[in-house]
Amino acid sequence: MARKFISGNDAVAEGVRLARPHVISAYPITPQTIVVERLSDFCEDGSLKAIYMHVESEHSALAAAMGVSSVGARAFTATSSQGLLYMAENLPYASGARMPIVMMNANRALATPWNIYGDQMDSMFLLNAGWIQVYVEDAQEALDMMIQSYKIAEDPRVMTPFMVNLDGFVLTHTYEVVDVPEQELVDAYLPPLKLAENMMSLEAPKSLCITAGNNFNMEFKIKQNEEMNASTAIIAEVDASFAEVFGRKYHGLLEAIACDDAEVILITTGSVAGTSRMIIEEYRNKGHKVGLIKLRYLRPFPTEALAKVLKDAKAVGVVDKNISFGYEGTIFTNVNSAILQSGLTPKVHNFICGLGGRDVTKENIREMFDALLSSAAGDSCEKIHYMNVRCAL
Amino acid sequence: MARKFISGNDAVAEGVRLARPHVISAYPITPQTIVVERLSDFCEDGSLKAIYMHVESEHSALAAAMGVSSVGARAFTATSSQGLLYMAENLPYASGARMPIVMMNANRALATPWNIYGDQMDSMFLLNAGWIQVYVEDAQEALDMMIQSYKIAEDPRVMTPFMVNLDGFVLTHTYEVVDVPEQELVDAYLPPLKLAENMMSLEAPKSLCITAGNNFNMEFKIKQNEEMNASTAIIAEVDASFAEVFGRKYHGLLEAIACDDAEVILITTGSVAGTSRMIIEEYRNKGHKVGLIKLRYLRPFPTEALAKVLKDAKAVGVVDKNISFGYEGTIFTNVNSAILQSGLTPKVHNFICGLGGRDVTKENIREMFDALLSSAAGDSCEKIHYMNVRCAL
Amino acid sequence: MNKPKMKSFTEPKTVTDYPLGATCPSDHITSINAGWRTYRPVIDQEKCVLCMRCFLVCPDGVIDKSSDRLEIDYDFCKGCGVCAYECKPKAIKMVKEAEFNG
Amino acid sequence: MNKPKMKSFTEPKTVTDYPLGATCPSDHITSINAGWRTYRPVIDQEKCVLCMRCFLVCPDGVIDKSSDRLEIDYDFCKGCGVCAYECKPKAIKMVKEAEFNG
Amino acid sequence: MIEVRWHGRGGQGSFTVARLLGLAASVYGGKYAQAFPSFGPERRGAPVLGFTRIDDVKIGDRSELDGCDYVVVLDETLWGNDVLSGLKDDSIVIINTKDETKYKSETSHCIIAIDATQLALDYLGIPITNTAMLGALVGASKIVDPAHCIDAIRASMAPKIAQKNVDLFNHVYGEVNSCE
Amino acid sequence: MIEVRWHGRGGQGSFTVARLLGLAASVYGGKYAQAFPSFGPERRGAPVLGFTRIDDVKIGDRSELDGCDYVVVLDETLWGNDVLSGLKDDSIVIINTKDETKYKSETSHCIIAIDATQLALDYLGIPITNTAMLGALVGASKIVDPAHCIDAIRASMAPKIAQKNVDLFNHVYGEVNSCE
Amino acid sequence: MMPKITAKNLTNDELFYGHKACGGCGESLAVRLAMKILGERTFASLPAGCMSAVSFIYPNMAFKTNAIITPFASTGAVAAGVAAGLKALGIENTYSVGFAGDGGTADIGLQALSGAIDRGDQIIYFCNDNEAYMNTGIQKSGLTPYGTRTTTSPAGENLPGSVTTKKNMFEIVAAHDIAYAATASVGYLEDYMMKVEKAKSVKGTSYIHILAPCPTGWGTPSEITISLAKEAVDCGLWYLAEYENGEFKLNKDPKAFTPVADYVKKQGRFKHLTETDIEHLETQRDKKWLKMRRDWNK
Amino acid sequence: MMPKITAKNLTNDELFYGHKACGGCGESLAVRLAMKILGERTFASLPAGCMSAVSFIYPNMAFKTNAIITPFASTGAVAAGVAAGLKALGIENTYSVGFAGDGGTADIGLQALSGAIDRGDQIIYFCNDNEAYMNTGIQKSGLTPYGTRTTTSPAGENLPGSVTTKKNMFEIVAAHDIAYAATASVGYLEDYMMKVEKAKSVKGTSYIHILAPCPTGWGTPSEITISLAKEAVDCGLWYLAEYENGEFKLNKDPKAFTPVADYVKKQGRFKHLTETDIEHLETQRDKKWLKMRRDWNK
Ligand SMILES: Cc1ncc(C[n+]2csc(CCOP(=O)(O)OP(=O)(O)O)c2C)c(N)n1
Ligand SMILES: Cc1ncc(C[n+]2csc(CCOP(=O)(O)OP(=O)(O)O)c2C)c(N)n1
Ligand code: SF4
Ligand code: SF4
Ligand code: SF4
Ligand code: SF4
Ligand code: SF4
Ligand code: SF4
Ligand SMILES: [Mg+2]
Ligand SMILES: [Mg+2]
Repeated sequence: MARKFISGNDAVAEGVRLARPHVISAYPITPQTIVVERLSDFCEDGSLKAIYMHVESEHSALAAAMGVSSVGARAFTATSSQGLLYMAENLPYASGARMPIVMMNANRALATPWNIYGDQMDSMFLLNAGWIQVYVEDAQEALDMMIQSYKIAEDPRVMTPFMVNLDGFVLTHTYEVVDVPEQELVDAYLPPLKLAENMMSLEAPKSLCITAGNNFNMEFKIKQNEEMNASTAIIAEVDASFAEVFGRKYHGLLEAIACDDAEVILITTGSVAGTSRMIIEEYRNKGHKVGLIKLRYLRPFPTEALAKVLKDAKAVGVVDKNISFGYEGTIFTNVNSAILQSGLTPKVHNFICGLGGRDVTKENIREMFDALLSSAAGDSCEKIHYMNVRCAL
Repeated sequence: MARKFISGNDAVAEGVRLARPHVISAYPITPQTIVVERLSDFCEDGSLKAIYMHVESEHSALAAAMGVSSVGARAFTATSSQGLLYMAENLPYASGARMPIVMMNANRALATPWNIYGDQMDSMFLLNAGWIQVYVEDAQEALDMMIQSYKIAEDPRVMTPFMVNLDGFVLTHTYEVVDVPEQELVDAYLPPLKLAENMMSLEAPKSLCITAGNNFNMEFKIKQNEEMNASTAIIAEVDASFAEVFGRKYHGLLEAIACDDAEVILITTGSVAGTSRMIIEEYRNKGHKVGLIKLRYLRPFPTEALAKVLKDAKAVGVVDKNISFGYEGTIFTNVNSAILQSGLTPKVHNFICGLGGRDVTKENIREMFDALLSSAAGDSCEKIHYMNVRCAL
Repeated sequence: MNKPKMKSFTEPKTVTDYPLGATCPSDHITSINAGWRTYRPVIDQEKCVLCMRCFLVCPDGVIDKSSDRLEIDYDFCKGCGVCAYECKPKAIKMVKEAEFNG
Repeated sequence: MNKPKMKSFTEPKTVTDYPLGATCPSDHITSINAGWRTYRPVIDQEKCVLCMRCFLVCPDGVIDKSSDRLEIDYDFCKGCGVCAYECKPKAIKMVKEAEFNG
Repeated sequence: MIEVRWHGRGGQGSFTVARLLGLAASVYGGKYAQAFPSFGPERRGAPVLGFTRIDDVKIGDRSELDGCDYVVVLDETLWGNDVLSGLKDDSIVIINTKDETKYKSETSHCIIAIDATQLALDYLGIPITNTAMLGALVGASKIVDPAHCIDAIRASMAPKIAQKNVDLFNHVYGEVNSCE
Repeated sequence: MIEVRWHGRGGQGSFTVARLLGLAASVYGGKYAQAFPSFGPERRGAPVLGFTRIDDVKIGDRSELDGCDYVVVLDETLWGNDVLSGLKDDSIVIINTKDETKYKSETSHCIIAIDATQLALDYLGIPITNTAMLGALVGASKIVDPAHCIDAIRASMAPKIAQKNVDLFNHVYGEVNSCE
Repeated sequence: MMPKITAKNLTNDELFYGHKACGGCGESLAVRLAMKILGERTFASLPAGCMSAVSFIYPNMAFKTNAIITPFASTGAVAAGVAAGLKALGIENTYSVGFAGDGGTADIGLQALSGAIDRGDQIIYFCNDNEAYMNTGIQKSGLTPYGTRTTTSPAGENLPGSVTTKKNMFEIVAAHDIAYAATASVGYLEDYMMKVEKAKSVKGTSYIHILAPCPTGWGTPSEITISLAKEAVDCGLWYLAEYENGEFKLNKDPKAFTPVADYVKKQGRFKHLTETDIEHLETQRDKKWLKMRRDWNK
Repeated sequence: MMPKITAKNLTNDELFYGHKACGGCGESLAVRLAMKILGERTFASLPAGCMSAVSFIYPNMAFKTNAIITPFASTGAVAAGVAAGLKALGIENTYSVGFAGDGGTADIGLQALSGAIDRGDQIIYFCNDNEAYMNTGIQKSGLTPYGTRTTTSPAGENLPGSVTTKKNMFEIVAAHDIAYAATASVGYLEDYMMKVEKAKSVKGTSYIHILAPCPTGWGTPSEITISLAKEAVDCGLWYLAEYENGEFKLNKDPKAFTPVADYVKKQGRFKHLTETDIEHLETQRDKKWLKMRRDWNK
């Protein structure tokens, strides 16, 4: 194991190198670029024996990865924002075909206005794509998830493409200490991809990405949904086996922090979870019964896990670095549905923040907890809070 | 006024002709094609004075429409399914720029598997795009909404692109009686587009689709969200003024049918609303307190209107012609969030049907009402029901 | 014979039994192109000089040359008439299908 | 002068006051490219033969030829040195910016 | 509500006639109607279906036909299970054939037979049988006024071709009997 | 937690040094660190910032610095409000200049001045001042062990260049005083 | 020299069988013959279009070899990915092949094709050119000739059908300095098969552009597909050529052309063309041949 | 003949001012001069890339005329839409112009450009070629020359930098039989300005491909931008040509080339090249010129 002081993007590249994909096809876009730059270095210096394809667009980046995956080779791609949307057509394409492609997405705002900084509008846009979506909190988790992601995606019970999301700049461009595991350990943990029913081979020629008319189509989709929902178990399983081998665990679908007796709970994803950890300590020290959820997976959505943690909360806040225009934050909508179905009736609040790279300050997190506490105490307050706005509405 | 026996696609084309766009840019895809075929006929025969651009892809179809709209001309495009996803990048682009483009989308399943029939996975994919989304029930509504859509989209308070969705085949290819209004009436109702602040002109040169860094970006997005939410009022206003001129009204954001004393309510969109109307009558005749909502707009989402109608319901069912893999039907998720925030606690059920063009039968609708009635009566039953599946799970 | 073996298709009994992904084995024809034809190509073996042009030009590949006389796979022949049109010695006749139905 | 008039920018007071769409008037420079330079181009008007090459080649267009001698808009000159490098009579010198700061 | 199913092959105009019937019933007959095709990835030559629904009130139903009152078969080679599926007891089958005996022996439903191909060749010079079969359906069922059918034909075709089709329609309409 | 802000221009290596400090503190010093840049659409020549955070425990905080303990200015032409913003009372400002008088007159904060450009020219032959400024920061603050800085420099550069930078670092480190 | 492939020595094995294309479909013949020459170790990538629509209808699969439908825009990229995947896995002696329509090549798939050529990916790309978007019902594509009536380029009082000319795909591909490119026609099948055979041993990307009449879209009787495709070449509206080692070559340079009018009048899509329109087509043809003869006959 | 535009008679008005490009940026000079010649009634469409990134930073807008940033892939389509909108509104005597980078033209924007040319849209399209994706930090594009070190085509023990050659964009565009196309260089500015002036009166689509050095990405001192761009032409690695009325023309046909080594050694991106690599570049160059001279000098 080597300790390195590297950025989130570097950590992704290190993780990918350890996972030994056969082909990398990607197109540059800020703030993802460093990942593919490092990977092209690794391909050049031979430390990664992979073919690097300089594709001419993101649509082709994922299309090429599909070609790679269709013959049973391991594929990696990475993108962000406009690039993710430019390849949008191919995401449900790959998931319907159940191709275990791994993609790193550097979360970034969507034009227009143009903006290269981090928010999560891009990946929230793709929630319906049939891809597993995980959001990581730091560079270490980013590296580790490159390994876990292939392990989960290629599990015969899952066979589903996997998107690993890093908050743009705040994670992708921040350097921190990362432990890089030994190649041998990873090799033992993540054996080469085994040829599956949905892959082409000379021995048993296959037709892929076929047509299923109105007579058969619905059953294909139901199967996909049922198996994706069932992947929650494999996600937990892999996180546990990973912990055994590498000594780090991430608590599967979500991590609950100080939630046991919490009266108010804040739900966060990605880097905001990190900042919130500090504040939760501060508030607990002051005697407030506050809890924090780090929601790691948005698909499959952890309905049950969430219900369990939230069951005694009086007020629940959801942090969204995105808006579904004409409604509310997307995570808020998703969480609310799970809450309603669980029969819980906490007060719910949506904290919209960090759009276009706007700083999410420690003070903002305090404001959120304060709002939740006063809501739990019975005060009525706004459902939707925009945080850190530079002027009045 | 002329009565015609035409298809939903024909009706769209007639409506577009009446709305007099300056430029049509579109790319063929089943089941949208007939719309653009008719429009190219109209451009040829001179009954529509518009430029028809044979673009080389959907991404360019919407990009060209953005160019058209950016100088203050009226733009129309149409697409479906793969085409809608291929232009995905440009949807938030146009909405961020607040361009009042109108698009017809023929709802169709997404590959893979390939399938040309109707479900709503395509437009549900784009809910976060910042476009107004309406779903119509029949050819007449399709025609009428082409006129209303420009009226709403171009309202200075709204200035937002508009997507009109028709269920593929079931609406696009079904012929029925449609009243085609007089051009003069439409001209009076829908005057030419007025140059707005976000359009280029020689008199006041503009820079469009600019960059707003982390210092200013968030405010742009909040403005967009607030004004999109506020467009609910204009939608209702336009529906009312339309009714005055043309004698037909659609009840704005949603239509509530027999909901006043309903104990169970089924929420539908598009063509399923039509079939359900028959069944609701049948069940009411049998004395069941059943109600029906035809949800017309998904963005802006009619949170308040919905809460008002649902307030006394004991069980609510949501019909989804889509799945967000790894979770549930997308409309279900959206409706549930609104219900939770309204403080209501009905039992909620999701009926997933019609995927890949699977028939939604009258019997299916009866099964839905039966499930809701038994749920309201206290029986526990599944949250998610797949309807009309040809084999066991 | 150049015709692939027909596969029997048993519909999956459960959703779980459906293929993984949008997949199907290749070389998997489960039903014939029944009744697409209005006319049926009939080879006059006497006239045929075995030039193999019809074999070459048939878009559906239904003319088999593995034996010493050509055979047409009528399960998949669409009756397009290309073979007859292209046969120089006019050894193929397009005959109204109905006459065979009777 | 070829330099556009600087616009004063008052930040919108409310979200509603923000532009409609991702829009801004063109010809809208609100702040100078302050302090990008390490070196400053200085024209020796004696040596200058008014060939206008520097005017032509300046990527930033900061050399103005509207009067009878060239003027450089130092608010936007980036000190790239292209003008000096391309001036045949060597009429432009690149002078360390610090010397002007003092 | 009256529901009609049309069986033909891609290229034979079976959906066009489904549409003509709906047009006749609605725009000219003052009723409500729906007409829609079946679609598949198969090409010209493959079997296709057309559907017409007619009712006195607006038709909200968007589901497929689950039964039908009339089945019209433009091409007798399509005879088989598909044609006979979903019939009610009193449904009527109208088929384009020279010889009805085979079909009568295979079903108990009322069969109306007409040699539409020959008549189409006589009247139009080409074997496009859809207006002939419309004549047979309307003659046997009286579900719409024949004058409205003629209006529909005239509105949908160039005048010269329309006239020939009207003549053909009239001929068949006059000749066909309703089910005994 | 110690927070350091670096001011420079695109191309001057101000983020590289932010990173070197983090590397020294963490991988070599056994503490935890974060280093991150500010980014903007402006190009080479435009002002940029770098940040370093150092702590004894894992740093979860992902928000921007809201105050900082040390400000290091690689290019004195950047002097101004941006440099002085967000300082605590006891924050220290380290600036690359020949002449500190101007700066001392404009702030009450402790100013450490060093002619890093001249020293860089002497040691490296080019005016890249970032390792010199690292030496100044560490010399004045002792926030990390200088040996760890040297390790970090050696790990990040080709040996020949590294040695020169180490010499430069050592020179400055030895010369700088802490704030009185 | 390669042994000539003829009807007689062509394998009897069919690798593309039972598809649901229209009777007399030119494209399906082009695919069928290519597959016979490429053989069982072929991996075929087909974008949306008639050929994929008629060949992968669950549970009926017409390809005997490995095959995949690609997104409409992605033939070049998926085929390149397949080639890269096979290479990385060490699976040798295979062909990664794309079969796209004219729309899927010259319009929405152009970029992915260009990218593959630029990278020199080891693929053989076929453009099956029936001069319109047929799968969606005969809309104008970038390869639809001037004067063609399609459903989006109607012919009427104001327009003569398509007003743009056919994109020069072959020249565009050649301008990439591709390893091998050729035009072909289902009217000249031995020439076509020779070109497919040639492509098999090319190092880098190959491109074969084959004119393949579509009875449905062209408004022609199904039996004349082959002879019409031959006539397209004989009347000079299409041409047989190759680009190899950086040089163009005309494979067939007719002394005299058969009349364009004869070719055109057989087809419903051109029925509306006037004498003047036809003369216009001839002028265009002559201009093109003048240049081809001057520049390509070295 | 058009009056020649020179430094002296060129307008003093600046329509592109205050942008945040690097000092000495070749692209920004190309845009600046084009705008001066095109004038105030220009509508500029710029995709993602350095030029848009540095010119539309709210609230600082560097264009004086109407201007719009387009999606990266959409320069051709947005500019065509602007042209169509203006035409439909009857707003005359305007220019709809696209300014895209090499990546935005030859890679992700190729298809939209091709579509516009195919339709004959009334736009002028500029490809500002700095031979890499600069805005994202110097990645290899389809127009990056052989042997270039970029962040995605590293030079090291196993690779000499980019292993593919520069896509022949000019020829690809010409193969579309575009109304007017030209190459240019910021090292030959009068030639460039003449070409821009020419494009103004073309009916249909024009394309101008200008080589524009990027000090940051090329690893060169900012002051040599112009002379380096001149040297690129003088050493024969770039060329000045036009395509008009269906014919190519070489505008400059040097008797002798200056040494490629001199050009290359000035640049950080080529620092690693060996003698053999440079010879390889020269061989490639000679092959290209042989063909250009043979085929274009009619
Ligand atoms: C992104 C996208 N846009 C549009 C379509 C619809 N579509 C499918 S096939 C097709 C036409 C294919 O035309 P061509 O490539 O010429 O092949 P052909 O059908 O003529 O063989 C179209 C427009 C699609 N599948 N995907
Ligand atoms: C769809 C999409 N993919 C990627 C990007 C990221 N991106 C923005 S500019 C750029 C590079 C531009 O390169 P080029 O076109 O050569 O212009 P230059 O910056 O060199 O002037 C890239 C990759 C984007 N904005 N959109
Ligand atoms: S083309 Fe005619 S002669 Fe030749 S093999 Fe076929 S049937 Fe025989
Ligand atoms: S009729 Fe057509 S399908 Fe049948 S054998 Fe002849 S060519 Fe083949
Ligand atoms: S280039 Fe030199 S001589 Fe010419 S105008 Fe400029 S300063 Fe004067
Ligand atoms: S130094 Fe550069 S920016 Fe300044 S005037 Fe000279 S050329 Fe223009
Ligand atoms: S429509 Fe044309 S291309 Fe498509 S299958 Fe039929 S004949 Fe072939
Ligand atoms: S990076 Fe290059 S192209 Fe971009 S602004 Fe700087 S010099 Fe110009
Ligand atoms: Mg085609
Ligand atoms: Mg570039």
